[in-house]
Amino acid sequence: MFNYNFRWNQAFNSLPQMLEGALVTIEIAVLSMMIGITVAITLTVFRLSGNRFLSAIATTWVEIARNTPALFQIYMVHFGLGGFGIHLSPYMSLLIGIAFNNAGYLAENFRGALKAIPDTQTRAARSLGMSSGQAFTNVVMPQMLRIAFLPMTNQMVWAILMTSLGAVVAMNTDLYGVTSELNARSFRTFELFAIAAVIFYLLTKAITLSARLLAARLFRY
Amino acid sequence: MIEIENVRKSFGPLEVLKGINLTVPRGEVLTVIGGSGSGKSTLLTCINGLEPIDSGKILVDGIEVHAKSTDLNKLRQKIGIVFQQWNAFPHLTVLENVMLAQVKVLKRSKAEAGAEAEKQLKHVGLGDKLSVYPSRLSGGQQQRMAIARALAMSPDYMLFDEVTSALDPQLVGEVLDTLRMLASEGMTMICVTHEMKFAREVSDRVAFFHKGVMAEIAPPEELFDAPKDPELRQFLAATH
Amino acid sequence: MIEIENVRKSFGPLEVLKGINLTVPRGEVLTVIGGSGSGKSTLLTCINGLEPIDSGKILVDGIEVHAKSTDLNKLRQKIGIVFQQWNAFPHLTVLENVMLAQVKVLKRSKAEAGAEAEKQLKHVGLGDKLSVYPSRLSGGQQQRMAIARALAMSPDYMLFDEVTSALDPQLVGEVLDTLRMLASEGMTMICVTHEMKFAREVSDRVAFFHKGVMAEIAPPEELFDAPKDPELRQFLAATH
Amino acid sequence: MFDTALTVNDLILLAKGAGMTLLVTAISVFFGTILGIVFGVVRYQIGPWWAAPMTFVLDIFRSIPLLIQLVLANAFLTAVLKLKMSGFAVACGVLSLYTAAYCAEIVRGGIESVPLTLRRAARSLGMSWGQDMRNIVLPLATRVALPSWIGLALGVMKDSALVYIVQVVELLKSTQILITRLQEPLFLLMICGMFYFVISFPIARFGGYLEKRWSND
Amino acid sequence: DKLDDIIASGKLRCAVVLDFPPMGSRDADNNPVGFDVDYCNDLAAALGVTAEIVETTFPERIPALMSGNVDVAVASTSDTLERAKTVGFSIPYYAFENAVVTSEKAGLTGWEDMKGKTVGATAGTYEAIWLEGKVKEWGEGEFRPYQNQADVFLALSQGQLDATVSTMEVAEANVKSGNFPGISIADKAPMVPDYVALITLREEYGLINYMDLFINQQVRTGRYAELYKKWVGDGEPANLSIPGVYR
Ligand SMILES: Nc1ncnc2c1ncn2[C@@H]1O[C@H](COP(=O)(O)OP(=O)(O)OP(=O)(O)O)[C@@H](O)[C@H]1O
Ligand SMILES: Nc1ncnc2c1ncn2[C@@H]1O[C@H](COP(=O)(O)OP(=O)(O)OP(=O)(O)O)[C@@H](O)[C@H]1O
Ligand SMILES: NC(=[NH2+])NCCC[C@H](N)C(=O)O
Ligand SMILES: [Mg+2]
Ligand SMILES: [Mg+2]
Repeated sequence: MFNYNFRWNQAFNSLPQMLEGALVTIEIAVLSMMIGITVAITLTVFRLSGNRFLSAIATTWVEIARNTPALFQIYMVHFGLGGFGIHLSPYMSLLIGIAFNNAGYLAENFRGALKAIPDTQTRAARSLGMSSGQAFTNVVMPQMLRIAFLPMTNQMVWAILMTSLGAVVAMNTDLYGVTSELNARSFRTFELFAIAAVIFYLLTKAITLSARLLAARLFRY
Repeated sequence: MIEIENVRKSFGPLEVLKGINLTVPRGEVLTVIGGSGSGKSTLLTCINGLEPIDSGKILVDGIEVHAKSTDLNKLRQKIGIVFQQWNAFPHLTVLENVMLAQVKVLKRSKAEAGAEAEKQLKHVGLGDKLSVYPSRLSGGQQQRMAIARALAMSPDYMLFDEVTSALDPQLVGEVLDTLRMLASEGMTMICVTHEMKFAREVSDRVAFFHKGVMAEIAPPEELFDAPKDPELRQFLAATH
Repeated sequence: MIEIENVRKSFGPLEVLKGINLTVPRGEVLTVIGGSGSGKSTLLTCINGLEPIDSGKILVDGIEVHAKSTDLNKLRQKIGIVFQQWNAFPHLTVLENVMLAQVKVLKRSKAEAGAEAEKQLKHVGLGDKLSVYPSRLSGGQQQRMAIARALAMSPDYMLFDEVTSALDPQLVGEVLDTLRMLASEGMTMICVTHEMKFAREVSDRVAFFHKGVMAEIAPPEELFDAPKDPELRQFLAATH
Repeated sequence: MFDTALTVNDLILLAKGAGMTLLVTAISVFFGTILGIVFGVVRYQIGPWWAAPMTFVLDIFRSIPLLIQLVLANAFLTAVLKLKMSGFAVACGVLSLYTAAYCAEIVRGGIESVPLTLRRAARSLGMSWGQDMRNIVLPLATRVALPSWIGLALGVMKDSALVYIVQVVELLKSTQILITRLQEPLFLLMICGMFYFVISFPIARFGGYLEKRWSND
Repeated sequence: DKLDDIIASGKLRCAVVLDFPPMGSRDADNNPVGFDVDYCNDLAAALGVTAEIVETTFPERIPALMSGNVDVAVASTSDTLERAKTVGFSIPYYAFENAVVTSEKAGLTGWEDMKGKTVGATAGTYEAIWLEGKVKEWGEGEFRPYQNQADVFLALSQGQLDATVSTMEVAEANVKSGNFPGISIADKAPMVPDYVALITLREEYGLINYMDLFINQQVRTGRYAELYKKWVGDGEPANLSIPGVYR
C-alpha cells in the first residue's frame, strides 16, 4: 500500500535504549514534581504571608511559568543562567526547567484549593495553641493537597510530556533525546518516533492509573 | 480568673464591643445571651487572642492576652474554645483530631496523646468512634469531638460559642448534656447560647449583651425572672 | 382528549408502568396521587413524548404521541408541563423565559410574544417581575413563572408534576391558587400532587397509582371517602 | 545592557515570527474549536460507551508530547504517504487536532454542567434538539467552558513554539535566527519572552475574571 | 522524476544550514548568504529555475528532505555510509578539515586534552558522531549534542562546554567574528578529511547524475575556486578527488 519501506526491525533493535531513556524520563518527571510541589507550597506560603516582597516573588514566578512557553523556560535555564556563569548540565537544566514550570502551575492550583478550605479550620487549629506554621502544615496543607490532587496528576502528565523539550539543551539520555539521536543517525523517523509515541502513551496512562490508586489509598476520608 | 477591663473593638466603622467589663472567677459557669450581632462571638475570640482589641485589657490568670510579650500559643492551651460551625479536621480520624495539638503543641508522645485522647473521647461518649473520619459523624458527635479535642489540652477555661445552634433539634440534647457534665465537674466556662432553659439550669451568672454592651449580668433566677433592662425584657419575651 | 391505552414502560429490568388505561376528556381536571416511585411522573413524561413507551398507545386529540410520523415538537405545543424541580432558564429574564419558546417554536414576533408573556405573567401574579432574573425569585415565584411559560404556548392540556413539593410550606399556597384559577377557567389538567385537600377541592376525578398500576379512579368524594382499593386505604391513612 | 546591534530589519523578522505564531495559533484554535465542539457534542450525545473509540483517539493527542506528534505526522504524511504538504499545513493540522482533543473535554464538561431538568423543560415547550442546544445549552455551557477555553487557546499559543520542528519559522525560531547572527542571547530571549507574556498574561487574567464573575451567580 | 518535477515547477528548494558561516549564514538584512547559498543558486540557474532557500538545522536537514519539504540539501553533508542507506549522495563538492575549538578557560592545547572534559557538537553531524564515539572510548567526560551549531558555540563561549570539534572554515569564521568571546582554535582534529556532498532522495538517479555533472562543471569552470575565494578566502580550495580510487 505504501511505497515507503518500513524498517521496523532496525527500529525495534533500539528498543532497549529507548526503554532506558523512558526510565530517565520518569525519573526527571518524578523529581521535577517533587521539587515543583515543594516550591509551589513555598510560593503559596509566600503569597499568604502578607509580605509584599515575598508575594511579589511568588506572583512573578507563577505568572512567568504560566504565560511563557515551557520550551522557552527550559532554554532560559540553560543558556540564560549560562550567561551569568551558572552552568547546569543538560539533565539539570531540563529538570529545573520543568520544576520551574510545575511550581508555577501547581502554586496556582494550590491557591484555588485553599479557597475551598474554610478559614474556620485555621481558627480551630490556632485556638488549640498551634502556631500559624503548625496550623498550615498539619491542618490546611493536607486538605489542600487532597483538593489539588487531580490537577497534580495532570501536571505530572505534563511533566512527562515536557521532558521531550530537553533536546534544546542537549539532553540526550531521556526518551525523546535517545530517540532523536537514533533518528539523527538512521533517519527512520517514522518508525522510531512511533515507538517513542507508544512508550509515552503507556507512561502517561500508567501515571494516571497509579495516581488513581494512590488517591484511593491516601484519601480515605 | 478571666478579667476583662473596658474592652473596645471595632470592625472598620462598626463598633462591636463598646467597653466591656467582666470578671469570671475560677469555677464559675457564665452564660452569655443576646441578639444576633451583639458581639458575643467577638468577645470570645478576643479572650483567646484570635482577634486583636482596640483598647482595654483582657487578663487570663493575670497574663495580659494582647500584650506583645505574651506567648499566645501557650496561653491558648489554657483556654479551650468550641465554635458554632463544626470544625473537625476532615483529613484526620476522630482520635487523630484529638491527638494532633497534644503532639504538636504540648509535645506529648504519641502514646500519651493517644491515651489522653481516648480518655476524653470516652468522656464525651465517643469511645466507639476513635478510628472513624469526621465525615461519618453526626453534627452532635462532631461537636462533642470538638469538645474532647479542646479538653485534651487540659485547659483551665472553656469557651463555648453557640455549640448547639447548627444542630438538628434531636441532636442538641446530647451536646448540652456534655456541657452539663463539664459544669458539674467544676470547669470554668463561658457559654454563649440561645438555650434559655440550659442557661437557667447550669449558670452561676448570666450576661445579656446588646449592641456591643453588656446590658445586664446577674444570677439566672434574677435575670430571667426579674429582668431590669428593657431590651432584655423584650429579648426574653421574643424567645419564650 | 388524552387517551392512554394499555401503556407499558420499563427502565431496564424495572417495570414502571404496567398497562395503564385512562381517558381524560377536554375540560376535566384529573388529579393523580400515589406513593413515591409508583410511576406518576413517568406517565406524564410519556404523555408529551419526553419518554418513549414499550407498548400500548397514547393519543392526544387523536394523534398518536409515539408514532414515528408524529412531529413531537408540534404536539408538545398543545401540552404544557410543569415539573417539580424549578427549571427557569437562569440566563434569561422572567419575560425572556416566557418569550423564548413562543419566538422559536411558534415563530411569533418579539412584540407579540412579549405581549403574550406579559399577559400570562400578570395572570400568575408576576406582573412586576418581568425584567428580573430567575435567581432573584422565590421558589413559588419560579413555579408560577414556569406555569406562565407553559401557558404562553396556548396549550390545550396542562400537566403538573408535584409542582409544590419542593417549596417551603408558606409558598405552597400561592402556587395552588394559580392552579385553582386555571381549573376554574376550564383548562384540561392532569395534576400529580400530594396535597389531598387541593385534590379533593378541584378535581373532577382522582386516580390512585400504586407500583405502576392505576389501582383506583373515581370522583374525589368517592375516592377519598369510600376508597375500595386496600392499598389506597392504607395510603390515605398514612397521609392524613 | 541595551546597546544592541538590533536593527529595524531584525525587528521586522521578529514581528514576522510573532505573526506566524499568532497565525498558527489562530488557525489551530479556530479549527480545533469547531472540531472540539463537534467531538464534544457527539461524545455527549452518544454516551461514553459508544464514544469510547473516539475518546481513545482524542486521548492520544493528550498523552504524547506535541513535538513527537509533529515529527510523526510530518513523517507519516510526507515520507510515508508522500503527500505534498508544507510544514505549515502539517503544523496547523496537528495543532488543530491537539486543540480539538482538549476542547472536546471542555465542551463535554460544559454541556454536562447544564442541568437535565432545564433541557427537559425546553423540549417540553416544543423546542427541537437544535433549538434547545442553541438557546439553552449553548449560553449556559459557555459560561462554564469559556474560562477553560481561554486557557486552552493560550496553551496552544505557547505550544506553537514547537512547530519549528517542521520548518515553520515562528517567534522562538526567529529569535534563534537573530541570536545566531547577533549573539545577544539574553536580550533577544527577553524580548521573545516578553511577547508571549504580554499576550498571554492579560488574556489569562481576563479568563480568571470571567470565571470568578460567572461562578458567583 | 524529481528532476522533471523541479524543472516543471520552476523552483528548486534547497535545505541550507544558516548557522554555519561561511557556508551558510544571514547578512545584516537577515537574508541567507554563504557558500552553500551561492551553490544552490548556481544549481538552480543551471536547471533554469529559481532557488528557494529553506533554512534547516543539521539534525533536521535529512528529515526535511525525506518529508519532501525540500528537493535537495546543499548543507555541507558528509557522505557517510550510514546516511547513504537513506539518502542519495552526489560526488563531493567540498572537503573540510575539522578543528578542535576550545573555551579559553578550559585551557586545552591539543585534541588529546579533550579527554575527560565536557565536549559537545551539533546533534547528528559527522563530527558529533565521531566525538561521541571518542568520549565513549575514553570512558570519561561528557558529550552534549546541541540542536544547532549556534547553540554549540554559545555554550562554548559561556564556558558550559570545554571544547567542540567543528569544521575548520567555520571555526575560523566564528572565532574571527568576535561574536563568541573566549573561544579559540586549539588543534586540528585527527579525522580523515570530511568530504561533503549534495543530497537528494536515494532513488532520484536522474537528479543525482545531474548534480554530479554540475559539481564537475563548477570545478572545471573555476566557479568552485571563485566561491572559495569569496567565502573562505585566499588559499587553495580543497582537492575533491581521492587518489587511488574510482568514484
Ligand atoms: N471578621 C469580621 N469582619 C467584619 N465584621 C465582623 C467580623 N466578625 C464579626 N463582624 C460583625 O461584628 C458584629 C458582631 O458579630 P458577632 O459574631 O460577635 O455577633 P454575635 O453576637 O456572635 O451574633 P450571632 O448570635 O449571630 O453569632 C456583627 O455585626 C458582625 O457582622
Ligand atoms: N430515567 C430513569 N431511569 C431509570 N429509572 C427511572 C428513571 N426515571 C424513573 N425511574 C424509576 O421509575 C420508577 C417510577 O418513577 P417515577 O418518577 O415515575 O415515580 P413517581 O410516582 O413520580 O414518584 P415520586 O412521587 O417520588 O415522584 C422509580 O422507581 C424510579 O426510580
Ligand atoms: N561543525 C559542524 N556543525 N559541522 C557540520 C558539518 C556537516 C557535517 N559535515 C555533516 O554532514 O554531518
Ligand atoms: Mg456568634
Ligand atoms: Mg415524580
